[in-house]
Amino acid sequence: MYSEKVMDHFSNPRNVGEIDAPSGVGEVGNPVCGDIMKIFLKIEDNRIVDAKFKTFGCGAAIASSSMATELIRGKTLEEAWEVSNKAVAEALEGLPPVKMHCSVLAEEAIHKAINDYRVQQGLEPWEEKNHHTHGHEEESCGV
Amino acid sequence: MYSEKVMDHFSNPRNVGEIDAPSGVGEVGNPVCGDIMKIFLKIEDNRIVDAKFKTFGCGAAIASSSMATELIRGKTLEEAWEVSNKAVAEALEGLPPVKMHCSVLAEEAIHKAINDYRVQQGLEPWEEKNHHTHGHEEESCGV
Amino acid sequence: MCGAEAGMGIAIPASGQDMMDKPARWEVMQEKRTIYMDNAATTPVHPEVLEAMLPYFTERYGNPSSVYSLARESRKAVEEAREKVAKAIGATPGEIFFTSGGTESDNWAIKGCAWASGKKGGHIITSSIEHHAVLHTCQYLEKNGFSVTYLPVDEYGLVNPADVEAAVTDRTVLISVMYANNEIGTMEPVREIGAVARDHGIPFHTDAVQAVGHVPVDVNQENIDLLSLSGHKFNGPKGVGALYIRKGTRIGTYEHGGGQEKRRRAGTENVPAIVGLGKAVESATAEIPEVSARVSRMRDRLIRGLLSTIPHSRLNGHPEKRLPGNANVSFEFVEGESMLLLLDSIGVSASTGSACTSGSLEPSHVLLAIGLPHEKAHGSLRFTLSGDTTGGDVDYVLLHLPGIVDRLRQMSPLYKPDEKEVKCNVQ
Amino acid sequence: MCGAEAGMGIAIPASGQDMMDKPARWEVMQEKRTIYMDNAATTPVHPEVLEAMLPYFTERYGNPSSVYSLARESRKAVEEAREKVAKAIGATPGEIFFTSGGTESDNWAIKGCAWASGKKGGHIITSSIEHHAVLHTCQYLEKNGFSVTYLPVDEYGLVNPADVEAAVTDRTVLISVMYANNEIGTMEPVREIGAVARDHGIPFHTDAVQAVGHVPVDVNQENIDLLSLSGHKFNGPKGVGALYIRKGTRIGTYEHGGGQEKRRRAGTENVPAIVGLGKAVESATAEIPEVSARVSRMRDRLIRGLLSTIPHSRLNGHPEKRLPGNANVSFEFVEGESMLLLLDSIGVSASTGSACTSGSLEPSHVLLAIGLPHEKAHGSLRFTLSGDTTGGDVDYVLLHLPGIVDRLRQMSPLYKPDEKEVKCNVQ
Ligand SMILES: Cc1ncc(COP(=O)(O)O)c(C=O)c1O
Ligand SMILES: Cc1ncc(COP(=O)(O)O)c(C=O)c1O
Repeated sequence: MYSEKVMDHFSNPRNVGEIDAPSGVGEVGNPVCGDIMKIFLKIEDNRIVDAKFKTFGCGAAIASSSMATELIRGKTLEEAWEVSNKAVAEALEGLPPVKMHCSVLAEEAIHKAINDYRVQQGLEPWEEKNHHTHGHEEESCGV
Repeated sequence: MYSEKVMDHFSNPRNVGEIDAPSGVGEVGNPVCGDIMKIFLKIEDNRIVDAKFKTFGCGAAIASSSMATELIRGKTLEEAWEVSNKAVAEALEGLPPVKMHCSVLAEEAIHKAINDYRVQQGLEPWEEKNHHTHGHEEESCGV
Repeated sequence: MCGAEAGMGIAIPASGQDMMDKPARWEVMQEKRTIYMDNAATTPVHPEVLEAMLPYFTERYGNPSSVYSLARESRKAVEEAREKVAKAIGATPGEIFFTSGGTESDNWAIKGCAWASGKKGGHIITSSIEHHAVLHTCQYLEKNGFSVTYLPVDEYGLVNPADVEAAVTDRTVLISVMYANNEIGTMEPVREIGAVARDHGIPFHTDAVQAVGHVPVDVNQENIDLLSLSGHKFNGPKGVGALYIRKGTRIGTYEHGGGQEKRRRAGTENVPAIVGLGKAVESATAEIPEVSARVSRMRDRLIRGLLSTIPHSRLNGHPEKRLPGNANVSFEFVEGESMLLLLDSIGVSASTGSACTSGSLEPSHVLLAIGLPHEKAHGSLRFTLSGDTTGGDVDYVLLHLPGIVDRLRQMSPLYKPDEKEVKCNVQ
Repeated sequence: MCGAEAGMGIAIPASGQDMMDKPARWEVMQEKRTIYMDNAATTPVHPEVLEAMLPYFTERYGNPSSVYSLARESRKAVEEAREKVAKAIGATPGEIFFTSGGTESDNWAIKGCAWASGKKGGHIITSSIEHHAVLHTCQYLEKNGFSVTYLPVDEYGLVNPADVEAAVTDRTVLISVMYANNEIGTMEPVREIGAVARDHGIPFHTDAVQAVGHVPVDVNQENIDLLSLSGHKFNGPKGVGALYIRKGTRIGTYEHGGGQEKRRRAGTENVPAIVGLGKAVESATAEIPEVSARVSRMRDRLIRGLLSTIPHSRLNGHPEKRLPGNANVSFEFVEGESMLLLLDSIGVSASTGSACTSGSLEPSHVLLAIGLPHEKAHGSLRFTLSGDTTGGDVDYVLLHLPGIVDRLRQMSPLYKPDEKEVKCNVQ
């Protein structure tokens, strides 16, 4: 069901944990739906110098969190903002259709964390683009 | 599906053929239904001294004809009249339920042949008892 | 060939009259062989098919719906089989849904389309020679507010596509005509019927249970929207089949429950059987060119031999548009079951009408539909050959059947030995 | 036992925190074993069952509906299997009808009774924890003019017979309550529910797919009119099951076609599978006394061990009225699939919820029905043991699961390591 890459990032997740005094935090998901993703960022000079996560969820959710934090580490905020759910899924060599929403969660968590930082800095939060895959997630967990 | 006795009487039917100048003949059944049975009797001193048959039909029909002619040979007409379809079926060590009508045909053919003789002799034909299994036959071939 | 030639060429055993005078056990009268000529009823599972299935009973028994490795092996095996089935009929894997056999596929296709149509009082067009899995399903729907047209067939069992066209109404929700008939082997003009259906935007289902694995089938070239197939008709296992559903076809769920088969057919997947179905359909399809030519030749020799040596016999079904393995012949004045039993006693398995109707006393609806009178319908035999049939098997039947028919005719009150055959039954 | 005892008795591997700092392939951290604890999803075919089946694939392949010897062998085998199934549940052979599995049996029982009732707007009573084969069938009937009462269950998953009684109306055409639940293992008061049904002259169906072959079942003593069973749940083959129909019960045909199964269930009989079903049900039933006692002991040790070593855990289902093999435990703050994957990586096959719902994101309807909040329902595991399970298998799970749960909790934003367990989950 899962690609080897997913299994690798699930079995040996990178960047698990919290960051003390993070620059920004983004939490998305809902325990009722079976997944919560929390991403912690440490930002210096508009660049993500550290990213960590804590996730409650399925294998794909954990792997997506791991991959997403890997992808954004070292990136500028503008670059990190552009890391899409598709990019996460592709870096994982694909996700099963019913699990695509996990990559969406990862993208959303990054955005939330970045905006958390921006708001703390007194900046305007950036605006979310609309995900066409987003509807899917809501369909899947209609609780 | 068939007992060994049925298979024996089907594979090696007794009394196949016709009787020249028979004392009585009984033909029952309908080619449309897939079976016709014709029984020929030679009667001397109120006793069946020879019985033969010709049958178009399934294995059970042929076996029933064979057994029926065996059962009535040597019997008085009164005794032969009492040979019921059940007696034929039992002598064959049973017939499958859907084939019980074959033994009914045999009983009817005997009765018809006996009455054919009686009428030729200027006697009243004997009256048929009602068969409870008879309805079944009509159900099976409702053409 | 004419009945006048009866008795020529092939030796016929001693006449029935003789036998009747000195009864002898028929069985011991000849060296007994085992000849299976009822491949339309079912076929043995071929050894390589069974071999492919075996691991899935004992070692790879995982439920494909689960997430662990054992289960993923099963899932993979199921999906590989799906690809093989798809390839065999020119479909895509996503259009193949596994079922418990031809009967379920037919039930699902017909009820599923009828119910999904949403039209109250919907209309279905089918033929009068369908398998009972189609006919009885249609009759059931008739009792539930649908109307059904049962198209007639010609003397060869062919449905006329123009009749299909003429039967279409604005309430028609499904056209279902079989690919090839299981009793008389006639192959229907499926492509033309499919074209009519397409013209009217009506889904077209074909029961191809007797065709798949025996003749080339292509759902796209032949305008087929739904197709039923069954594993045990081409040396695969019993109890497994598939329904092809063209993408976009509206059809309701028939078996409700778990989310298997993309939520369209519930029930734990029968993994070993599905693997066997895949393997069998792959082998059978690959062998069609060679096997169908060889089997057709044997079939033709059997038909010609029987018609030429047995008077008062006729071929049922179309002389050319017929399944490679099917020979269906009627013998007047005798009844089918008694021929079957005598054939069985010399080791030959065949059938009269179809396996499903034998045991009942009604003559085959197919033989009646092609115009056979009841009494002739009762006296018909179906021999269905396969790639495992040998020329020697055909010889054996040709050697012995004339004697069997004669023996029974001698017992038959309908048969007058001197009767001349009036009609000439040429193949 | 209380969470306070956590960590006592059994060694727990190094804490998750440690692992996160130096990632290492979990798989290579221990000697890998293969432990199958998902017997409620499916079971391997036992060798003696497969052996009984084998001849019917290749040598004895005859279609039981035919008349020749080969076919009669198949007929005999099918009827012998029918006797074995009948004997296993205290029925007579004439009341056993073979199907393609539990799902079809459930569909047939429910749709067949609903349609045969002849009552427009008929009413069905069932429970809210039935298998989807029952629930989705009922939902389908609701869309087709029937009304359905889904009875609630208590915290252990028990249906109250008084609730059944209260739900009966003069339009009730069927009561269907499962014998034992597939997820939480709770055994329902079938006899009492059957008595209510009988009092009102309503047919009573029970889905005994998880019960037959595991606990003694008797259709007469337990007032059952219709019963579903499935071969692959007791070491028989997949794709075969049976529906018991008490003589005199009004039920319509579900699968239309040939005259098989006394004209009540069409389709060429799946002879090898039916033979396997017969053999498997005979063996499993004979072994119930010994196996159920042994398996129950292992189950109890597993449950006690997990609850005592893993804080924030609770048993789902009834502590005593449960299937011998079923252990269903929820672990707070973690999600089921990730536990399954880690278990799989050390060779343990288990399930979360049921095999049918895994892969979907909805938490199990059964766990919700017993009052579990969604987040706890997501964190539940089902281990289903069998006679093939060993004490060593249980030890292995007890040794490794605490570490797995801990590892995932360390990753979970919901888990606060210092959190004290407030509720005491005693078994
Ligand atoms: C044309 C046709 N359709 C349907 C079926 C039913 O298939 P199954 O017996 O696999 O259910 C058969 C064979 O029995 C058949 O010949
Ligand atoms: C309680 C219950 N009912 C019905 C079924 C369906 O049985 P099958 O998968 O054989 O169709 C299952 C198992 O999947 C089950 O556990």
